[in-house]
Amino acid sequence: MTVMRTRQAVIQALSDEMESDPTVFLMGEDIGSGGPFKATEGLIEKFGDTRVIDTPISEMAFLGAGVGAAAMGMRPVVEMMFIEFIGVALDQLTTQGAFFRYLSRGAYQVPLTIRAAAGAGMGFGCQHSQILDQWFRGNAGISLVIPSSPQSMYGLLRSAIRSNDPVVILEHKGLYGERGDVITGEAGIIPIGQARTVTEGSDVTIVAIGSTVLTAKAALESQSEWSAEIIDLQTLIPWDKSAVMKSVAKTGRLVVIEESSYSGGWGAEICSEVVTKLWGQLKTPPHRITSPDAPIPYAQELEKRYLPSSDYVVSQINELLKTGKSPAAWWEGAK
Amino acid sequence: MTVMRTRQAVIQALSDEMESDPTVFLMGEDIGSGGPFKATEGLIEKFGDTRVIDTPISEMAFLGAGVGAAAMGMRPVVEMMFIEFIGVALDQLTTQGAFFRYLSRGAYQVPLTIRAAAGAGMGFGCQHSQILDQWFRGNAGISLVIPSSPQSMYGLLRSAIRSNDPVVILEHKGLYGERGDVITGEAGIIPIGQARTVTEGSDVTIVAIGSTVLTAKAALESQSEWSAEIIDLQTLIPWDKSAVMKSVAKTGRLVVIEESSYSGGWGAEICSEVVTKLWGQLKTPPHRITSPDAPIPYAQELEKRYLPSSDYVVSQINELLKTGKSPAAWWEGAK
Amino acid sequence: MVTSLTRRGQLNTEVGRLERMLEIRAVEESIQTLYNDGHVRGSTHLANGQEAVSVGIASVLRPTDVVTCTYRGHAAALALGVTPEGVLGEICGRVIGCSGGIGGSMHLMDASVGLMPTFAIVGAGLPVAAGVALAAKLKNNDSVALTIFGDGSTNIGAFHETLNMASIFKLPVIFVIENNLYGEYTRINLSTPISDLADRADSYAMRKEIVDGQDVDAIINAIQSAVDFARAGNGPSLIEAKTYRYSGHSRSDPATYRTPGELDEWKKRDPLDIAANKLILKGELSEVDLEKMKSDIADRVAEAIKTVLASDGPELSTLMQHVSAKG
Amino acid sequence: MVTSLTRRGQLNTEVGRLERMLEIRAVEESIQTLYNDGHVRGSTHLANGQEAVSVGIASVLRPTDVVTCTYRGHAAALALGVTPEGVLGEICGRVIGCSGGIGGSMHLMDASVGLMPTFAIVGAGLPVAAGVALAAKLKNNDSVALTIFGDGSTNIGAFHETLNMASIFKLPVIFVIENNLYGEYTRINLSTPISDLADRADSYAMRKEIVDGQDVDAIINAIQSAVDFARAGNGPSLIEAKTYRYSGHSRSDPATYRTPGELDEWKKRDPLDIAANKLILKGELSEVDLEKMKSDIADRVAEAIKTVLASDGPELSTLMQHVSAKG
Ligand SMILES: Cc1ncc(C[n+]2csc(CCOP(=O)(O)OP(=O)(O)O)c2C)c(N)n1
Ligand SMILES: Cc1ncc(C[n+]2csc(CCOP(=O)(O)OP(=O)(O)O)c2C)c(N)n1
Ligand SMILES: [Mg+2]
Ligand SMILES: [Mg+2]
Repeated sequence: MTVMRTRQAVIQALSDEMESDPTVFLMGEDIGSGGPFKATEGLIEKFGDTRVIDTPISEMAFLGAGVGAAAMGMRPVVEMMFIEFIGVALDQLTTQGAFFRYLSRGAYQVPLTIRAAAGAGMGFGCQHSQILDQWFRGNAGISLVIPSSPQSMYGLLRSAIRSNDPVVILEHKGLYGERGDVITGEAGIIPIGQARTVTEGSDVTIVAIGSTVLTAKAALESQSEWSAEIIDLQTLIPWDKSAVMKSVAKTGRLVVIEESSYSGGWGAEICSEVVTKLWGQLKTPPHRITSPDAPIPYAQELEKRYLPSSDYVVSQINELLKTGKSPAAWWEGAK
Repeated sequence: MTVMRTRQAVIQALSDEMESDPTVFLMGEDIGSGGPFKATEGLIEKFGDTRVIDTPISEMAFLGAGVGAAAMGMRPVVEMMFIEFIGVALDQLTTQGAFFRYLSRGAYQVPLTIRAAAGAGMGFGCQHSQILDQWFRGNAGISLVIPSSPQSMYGLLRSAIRSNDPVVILEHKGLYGERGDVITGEAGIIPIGQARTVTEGSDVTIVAIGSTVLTAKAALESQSEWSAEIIDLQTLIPWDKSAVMKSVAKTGRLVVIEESSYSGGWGAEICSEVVTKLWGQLKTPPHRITSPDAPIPYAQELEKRYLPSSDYVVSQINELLKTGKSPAAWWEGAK
Repeated sequence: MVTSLTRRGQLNTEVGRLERMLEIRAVEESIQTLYNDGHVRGSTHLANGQEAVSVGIASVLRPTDVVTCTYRGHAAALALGVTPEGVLGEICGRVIGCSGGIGGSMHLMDASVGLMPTFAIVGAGLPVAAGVALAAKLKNNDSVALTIFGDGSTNIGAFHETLNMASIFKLPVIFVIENNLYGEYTRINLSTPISDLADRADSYAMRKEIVDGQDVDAIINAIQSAVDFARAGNGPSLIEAKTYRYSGHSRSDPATYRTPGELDEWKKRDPLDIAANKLILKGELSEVDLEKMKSDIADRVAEAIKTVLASDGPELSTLMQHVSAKG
Repeated sequence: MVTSLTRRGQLNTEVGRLERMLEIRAVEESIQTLYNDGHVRGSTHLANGQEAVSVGIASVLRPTDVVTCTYRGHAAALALGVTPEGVLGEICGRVIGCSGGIGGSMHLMDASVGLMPTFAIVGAGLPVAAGVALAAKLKNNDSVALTIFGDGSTNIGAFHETLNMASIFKLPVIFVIENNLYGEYTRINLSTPISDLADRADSYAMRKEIVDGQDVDAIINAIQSAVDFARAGNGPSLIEAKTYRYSGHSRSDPATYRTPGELDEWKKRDPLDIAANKLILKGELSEVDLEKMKSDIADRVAEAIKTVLASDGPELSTLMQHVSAKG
C-alpha cells in the first residue's frame, strides 16, 4: 500500500500494465511530456518512444489507429486529453471499433482503452469541463468507467487495458491531485462492471460516480440525521444493477447524484430500472440530484453553483426524508 | 389537405419555408439530385443552386458552415443523409453551435436545422440504421424531433427551421414511403416540444416516437382487451412532460416503446421522471419495450427480431396488465 | 471446399487474374436479379469497370497483409479470395455469407485473407489501416496495410489526418484512391478543385503515383512498388488509380448525371477486355478459351446463387452473439 | 467610455498599431500576477511574440467582417478592439469581462467588432468561418471572414475539409496560420512532414502566401491582398505567418522542449521592436516617446486591473440565461 495522488495512480497503472504486457502502448498528443495533467509523466523515459507515442493533432487518425492496432492484437491506450476532443472523432469508436467484433463474428476484437480528462470545477470553461458519458451510451460494445479515487483509478485503468473490448475511462480533472492509499499489483485491480459500497447505511442508498462520490461522502459526514449507503458505481456502462438493487432493497430509498445536466443524465436509467424492478419496495420516490440544464460557466461562483454541492445534497435528502416527496431542484421556479 | 408520402412532406415543408423566408437554404451531399431517399427532389430546380447547395463529402466543414451561416442570420438546413455520418462532425453541433448563444450572451444565435435519415428495418446494416438520439442529450441548446407521419414531418420540419436554436430532425427511413393526409400552411405547423395524443384510452399510456408510434397503433388495433392512450412525443428533446404526466395520471400505467437498445435508451428518462413526479399514482411499474443491446443486424429475420414488433408489444402489455409486474424482455434468459 | 486462401493463390497467373475479374463482373451482374426477386435489402454498390484495381491489389498483397475497404467492396472481397457464395450469401443475408449474414453488402469480411469488415462510413477505413500498419511496425514484422477508397473520400478529414500521421510515423500503409470520377451523384470537379488527387500526397511529403486503373498489370506494378517501399520500412504511398464505375453509385441510382458519351468512352477501355486482349495478343489465350472461361464462370456463379438461395438466414440467436467479449 | 469600435479605429496609424501591440504585451504580462493572486482559473494561452499578426489582421478588416480565433485569443481580441478590461475581466471571471465572465480566457467575444466566441477545440473555428463567408456570399454583401489558428491545427480534419470546401465554393474567407513552430509541447517537425504549411493550399488549388509574422506591415500587406481578393469574389487564401510564442503553450508549461537558443534568436526579431524601430528610423517616434508610450500603457493596464478587481462576478442567475432562445 502506497499513498499517491490520482494522477500518479494513472502512471502506476499504465506502467504496471506496460511492464506485464508488451502489447500495451500509449498514444496521444504530448503524452511523452506528461500532458497537461502530468498523468503520463516519466513513461516515455521508462518505455521509450515506440511505446509512448506522441501524435499530431489528429484525433480521428490516432483514435482510429488505436482501433486498427487493437484489432491486430495490440492493446493501445489512447489519450483524448479532454473528453470533448472525441467530438471530432467519435465515429471511429462508436461506429467502427465498437462494431468490429460483431461484424467480424468475433474474428477481430478491439481491446482499446481511451483515457480522457473530464468534469467541471477547475475553471476550464464549457468546452473543456463536461462528462459526456451520453456519447457512449446505447452501444453494447463499449464500457465506460469513472474512477473516484487513486485506488479506483489504478484498479479500473488496469482492468480497462485488459478488457477485450473498448473501454472509455474518464479521469475527473478535479481528482488528479487527490491523495489516497493504493494497493498496487493484481490485488489492486477492480473489475469493470462492479460497484463498490463506500459506506453502509440504512436510510437511503446514494448512487454516485467519480466526483459525486466525494460529494456524497461529504454530505453524509456533514450531518447525523440519516445514514446512507453510498454506492460508487465505478463503471457507468454497464452499471452494476445487482449492487444497486441489493442496497435499495435494503434502504428503500434511492438518490442519485450526477455532475451533468438533469435532462439526459445517466441517473434516469438507474431510477427507472430500480423502480421497475423493485416495484412496491421503495418508501420514497427515486430522486436525482444533478447540475442544471446549462453549459458549464467559467466564473468561479457560477461553476460552483453549477455542480451539486454537499450542502445541497444534504438539504435535498433532508427534504426527501421529511416530506416523502422528491424535492424540487434549486433552479426550479428560480427561472 | 393533401395526401402525400412522408418524403414529399419533407419537400413540401422545405419548399414552403424557403418561399416564405429568403434566409432559408439547404446544404448537404447530393441534395440537388434529391438524395438517396428523394427527400429533396425538385428543390434545386425550383430554388437554384445558391439555395440548394451540394457539398463535398466533408461533414465537419459543412455542418460547421451551417453553424457559421446561422450565426450570421441565415437559416441553414443541413442534411446529414444518414445520422451516423454526424459521428465525424459532432463537435461542430454539440460543442460549438449549441454553446454559441450561451458564450456570446445572446449576441449570436444558431437557427440551424439538421436533417438526417435514421432508424432500422430497411436492411442498411449496423452503420446506417441507428437512431443515435443519445448523442444530442444533455445539451440544453439542442432540440431533437422525430416525426411519425407525413403531417408531423411537415409540421415539425417547418418548426425546426423557424427555431432560433439548433434542431435535429430524424427522419425514419422506414416512414419515407408512408402516405397520409397533410394540412399544409401555417395550420399544419407543429410546435417543437409538444406531444400529440394519438388515441385516448384508459388502461395504459403508451409513449412512443417515430416508428414506434406505428408499432403502438398496430398493437392497440390488434387486440381488444385493453385500451391505450398513445402519446406520440414528436419532440424527444425536450420531451413534453406535461402531456405524459397528464395521461399517466389518468391511466395509471406507463409503457414506453423505443426502437434502440434497452441500455442507454431515452425511455428511462420518461420512466424515471413520471414515477418520481407521480409517486404513488401508478398501478403498475413503468415498463420499457425496446430493442436488445446489440448492433443492428442485416439479415431480414434478425432485423425484424431486433425491432419491437406489435405482437411483442401486445404480449408485453398483456403480461403487465395480468401480473402487475414489468415483464422480462424476450432476450432475457434467452442468452 | 475451396477456401479463400486457395482462391487467393489463383491470382498468381495472368489467366487466373483475368478469370477473377470476369468472375467479379459476373457476380455483380447477378445482383440485380437477386434484388428483383426480393433477396437483397438496403443498398448495394457495384464496382463494375473497376475490377482491375482490386485484382491488382490482391495479386500483390500477402494474405497476412490487411485491407480496409469501403461499402463498394464486392470486387475487393472476391479478389482477395472470398467465394461468390461468401459475397452473394452476405448480400442475401444468409448464414453462409462471409459475415454470417449479419453485415450485408456494405460489411463484407474475411480475416483469413486479411479483409477487415468493410467500412460504410466514408474515410473510416483509413485510420484503421494506419493502426494495422502501426501494429506491424511495433511488432516488427513486415506486414503492410492497404486501404481502398474513392475520389470523393479524399475530401473527408480522416484522409488528411491519416496521411499526415502515416507519413510522420513512416507507417507501412498504402493508400489507394479509386478515382472513378464521381462521389455518389457528384462529379469530381464539383467537389474537388484539383484533378490529380495523388498530388495531395505533397502536403504530407508522401510518395505518390498515378496509375491506369483499367490495366491490371499497371496496378500490380504500382502496388508492388508501394508495398516494397513499405516493407523496407520507408513508409506510406498514395496511389491514385484512374478508373470508372459503369453502374450508378448504388442500386437506386440511374446515373443520369453522367457527361454524355463518358460511359461509352470508358467502356472502350474495359479492364476485362484489356487483360483478355493482352493474353490473346501473346497467344496465351484464344477467343474460344475466353468464351469457355466466361461460360464456366457463368455456370459457377449460377451454382453459387443456387447454393446461396438454398441456404438459411442466420439463426435468431446470432443477433445477440459477438456483441462484446462476454457474448 | 471607450468602445471596442473606437479602439478598432485607433489602428489606422502606425503609431496606433505599435501602441496596440505594446498594450497586448502589457496585458498578457499582467496575467501571471493575477493568477498568482488567485484571480485566474483553468488555463491561459499567451500570444506574446505573436502580436503583429493580430494587429495586422485587425488593421485591415472592417468591424463588419468576422473573425474566428482559438483559445490563444487575447491578442486577437485586444487588436480587434476589446478593451483590456474586457479581456482581463473575462480572464478573471468578472461580469465586465467581454463574455460576461461566462467564457473565461478561452472564450473571448465581441460581436460589435466581429469577434465570435473564440474556439477551444482545435480546428473548430475554420468551418464556422466558412459558414460566415457563405452567409456573406448568399446575402451578396462584401464582408469577409477570417480565421486564425496554429501550425498544429493544420493536421486536424476540419482544416482539410474547410479549405477544400471554401475553394470549391469560392468563399470570401481568409485562413491565417500562426506558425509558431509548436503545437503544445511538440515541435512542428515531429507532427508535420513539411515546413511551409502554406503549401497545403496546393491541395485545394487555393491562393497562398507566406509572410513574416514579426513585421506588422508585412502582415497588413498579405492580409490586404487576401481580403481584396476575397471581396472581389475570387475566393479564399491561405496565409502562413511565421512567428513564435515566447511563453509556453499554456500557463503550466515551462517550455523546456525548446531548441536551445531558439527563444533568444526570435526575441531579436521582436514584433514590437521591429515596429518601433521603423518609426524611430523614420523619425516619427523618439526613444523618449516610446518610453512614455510604454509607461502610459502600463498605467492604463494597471488601471484596467484595478477596475477588473473591483468588479463583481456575474450574478448567479446568469448561469441559466442564454441557454436557449427560451432563456
Ligand atoms: C461520412 C460519410 N459521409 C457520407 C456518406 C455517404 N456516402 C456513401 S458513398 C459516398 C460517395 C463516396 O464517393 P467516393 O469516395 O468517390 O467513392 P465511390 O463510391 O465512388 O467508390 C457518400 C457520400 C458516408 N457513407 N459517410
Ligand atoms: C481537437 C483538439 N485536440 C486537442 C486539443 C488540445 N490542444 C489545445 S491547443 C493545442 C495545440 C495547438 O497547436 P497550434 O495549432 O500550433 O496552435 P498554438 O497553440 O501554437 O497557437 C492542442 C493540442 C484541442 N483543444 N482540440
Ligand atoms: Mg468515386
Ligand atoms: Mg503552434
